[in-house]
Amino acid sequence: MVIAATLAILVVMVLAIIRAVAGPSLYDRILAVNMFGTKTVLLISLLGFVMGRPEFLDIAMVYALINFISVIGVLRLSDAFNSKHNGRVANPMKRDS
Amino acid sequence: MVGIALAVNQIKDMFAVVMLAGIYGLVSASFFVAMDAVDVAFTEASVGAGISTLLMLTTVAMTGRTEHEASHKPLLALLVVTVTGGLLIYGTFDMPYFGSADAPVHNHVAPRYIYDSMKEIGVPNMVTSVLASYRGFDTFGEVTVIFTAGIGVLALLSVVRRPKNDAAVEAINDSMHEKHLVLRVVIKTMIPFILLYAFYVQFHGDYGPGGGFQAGVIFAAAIIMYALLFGLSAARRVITQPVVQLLSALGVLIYGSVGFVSMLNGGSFLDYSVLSADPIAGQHLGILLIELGVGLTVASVMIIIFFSFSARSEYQQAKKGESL
Amino acid sequence: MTMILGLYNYWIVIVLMMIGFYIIIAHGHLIKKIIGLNIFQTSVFIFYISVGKVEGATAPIWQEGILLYSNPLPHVLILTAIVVGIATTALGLALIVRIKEAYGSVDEDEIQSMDNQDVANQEKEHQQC
Amino acid sequence: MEAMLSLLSGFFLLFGSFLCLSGGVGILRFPDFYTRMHAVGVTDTLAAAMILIGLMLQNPETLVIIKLMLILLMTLFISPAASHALGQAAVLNNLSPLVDSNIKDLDKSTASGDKPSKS
Repeated sequence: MVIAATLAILVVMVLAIIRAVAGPSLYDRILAVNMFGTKTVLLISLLGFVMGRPEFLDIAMVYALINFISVIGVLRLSDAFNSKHNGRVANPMKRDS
Repeated sequence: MVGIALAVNQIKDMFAVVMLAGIYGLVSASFFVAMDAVDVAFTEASVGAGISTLLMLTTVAMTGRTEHEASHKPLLALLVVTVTGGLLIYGTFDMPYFGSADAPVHNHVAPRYIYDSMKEIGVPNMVTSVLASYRGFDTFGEVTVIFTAGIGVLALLSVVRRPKNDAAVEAINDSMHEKHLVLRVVIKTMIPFILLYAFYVQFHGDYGPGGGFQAGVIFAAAIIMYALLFGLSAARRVITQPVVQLLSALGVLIYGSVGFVSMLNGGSFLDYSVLSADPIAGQHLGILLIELGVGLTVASVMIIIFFSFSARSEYQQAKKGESL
Repeated sequence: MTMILGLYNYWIVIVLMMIGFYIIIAHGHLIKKIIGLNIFQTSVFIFYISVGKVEGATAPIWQEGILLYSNPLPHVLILTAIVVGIATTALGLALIVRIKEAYGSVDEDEIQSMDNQDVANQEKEHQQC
Repeated sequence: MEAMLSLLSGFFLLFGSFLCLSGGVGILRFPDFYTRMHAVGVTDTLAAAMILIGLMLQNPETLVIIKLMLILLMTLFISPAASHALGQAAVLNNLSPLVDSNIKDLDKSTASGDKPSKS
């Protein structure tokens, strides 16, 4: 059963990669990367059980954290992008209100 | 993985390329888990997928997104690559088969590491014992390299004169303030646990996967997360620049002085057995101290690198704001 | 057939390495070069780790009752190499940022042509003197 | 008891993988960003929870169960927060949702009011 779940997650990871490669907008890619990260967390915990040494869940935990951090970083920097290109007008208005 | 690498080759939008590089790091880390290299996967998870993606994104944000069409035909490059690859594949025919236990790599020093380290060092995680004790001198070199890289980044990117006009920067910070209220609350509650977890990784490295390198990166990641959401100046108030610089040097100093103390006690450089009356207790003490030094250096160098990158980008934006 | 099954890990490594190599030499964009360098680097990591793997063994963390472990030595080497790799990558990226500030471009060809122009200008001034 | 536990864990694992798969198909086949996000955001958290609970039922060791619970807790925290931030960033940066020609005939305000609630 564990192996079946591992296979399913591998398939989903491939799908996420396809979306990340194809994704037309930036946010599609971020979404795919985020999903890929969650699936990696699951995959690693499953792999620990498949290999019979489930003590290594620490790695999965680090993954969950790092994935979150990178998503936040990407969001913040994409904000920086957009404000550089078109946000010069939008941001001061927001501060006035 | 090959597919991702090919896609990286083809896509022109740098942002997408960097995202794909992040996924690439994730895939390779899962591969390391499948290959039994849990410590390596740990490191790759925290470094390859997190920090390097962030740094690259910062750089891309500073340098622009698009790539120009190559001006010359890449035929020559393709030829070189094919020839080299062909030669390398020809070379693999003499290599031992994958997973075979009698390959030459497994016959020289590895059996001693595997079977005697429990008696000699008393640490269940062989990777830690090899890293910190058998090959301690090597690791000392690596830590020094990291320290030097931190100095290099600082020298290249440090901002001497801080321009007064920070309007553009503050606008972004303000917009983050308004937009990501949920994120801020969630992260505020999570940061203490992440720091605690970093300490767990640091001191549990003897018994499970983990150690100074990984703990340092996780600690730095927590600080970086804070800096991302609350602005660089807020993070600078938590950990000031001189403190990080001091800590990064202190880590290397701790490492080196452990070596010297063991020399003064009559052993050779970095021979921890003489640190205490009982050799195994001495090894334990030595490994603990050394991992502490490594963790300090790695964490503070990562923070230095990130701080200087984002300070530089703020500086650039502020300068642009002045010139406009 | 046994040869294919026995050696495929090296071939994957070589393909990855060559892709990284190709990105380094064929692309002008400096950040892309760094990413190519990273791919190259990862292929070397994979090579080491797959060499250290022993069939039927588990991770090298001592536990009661397990006798067969994978080789811990490559793990140690690669572990430090990854952290050093990120440090050097950061240094490279810092250089790129400075190049962008100095030249206004991160494309190798453009930088080259600017340099050539500078040299030509200097020579002209030299002749005029 | 033993058989019961393994049966239960098998059920959880299968359900989790099914959810994962449907999320994967969703991210690949749906037409625009917001629907994709709907597919992923809804299935992701539950799938992770299901698989982790399934694993918890597999192993009686306390430390492993505690670690799994920690991961589960973190996923429950992180995953919705990340999707929220992502969706909000997309809306604020004027990524317009794809509106089907059939929906266009309806009242505009209901169509635009529906979209954000999905994320």
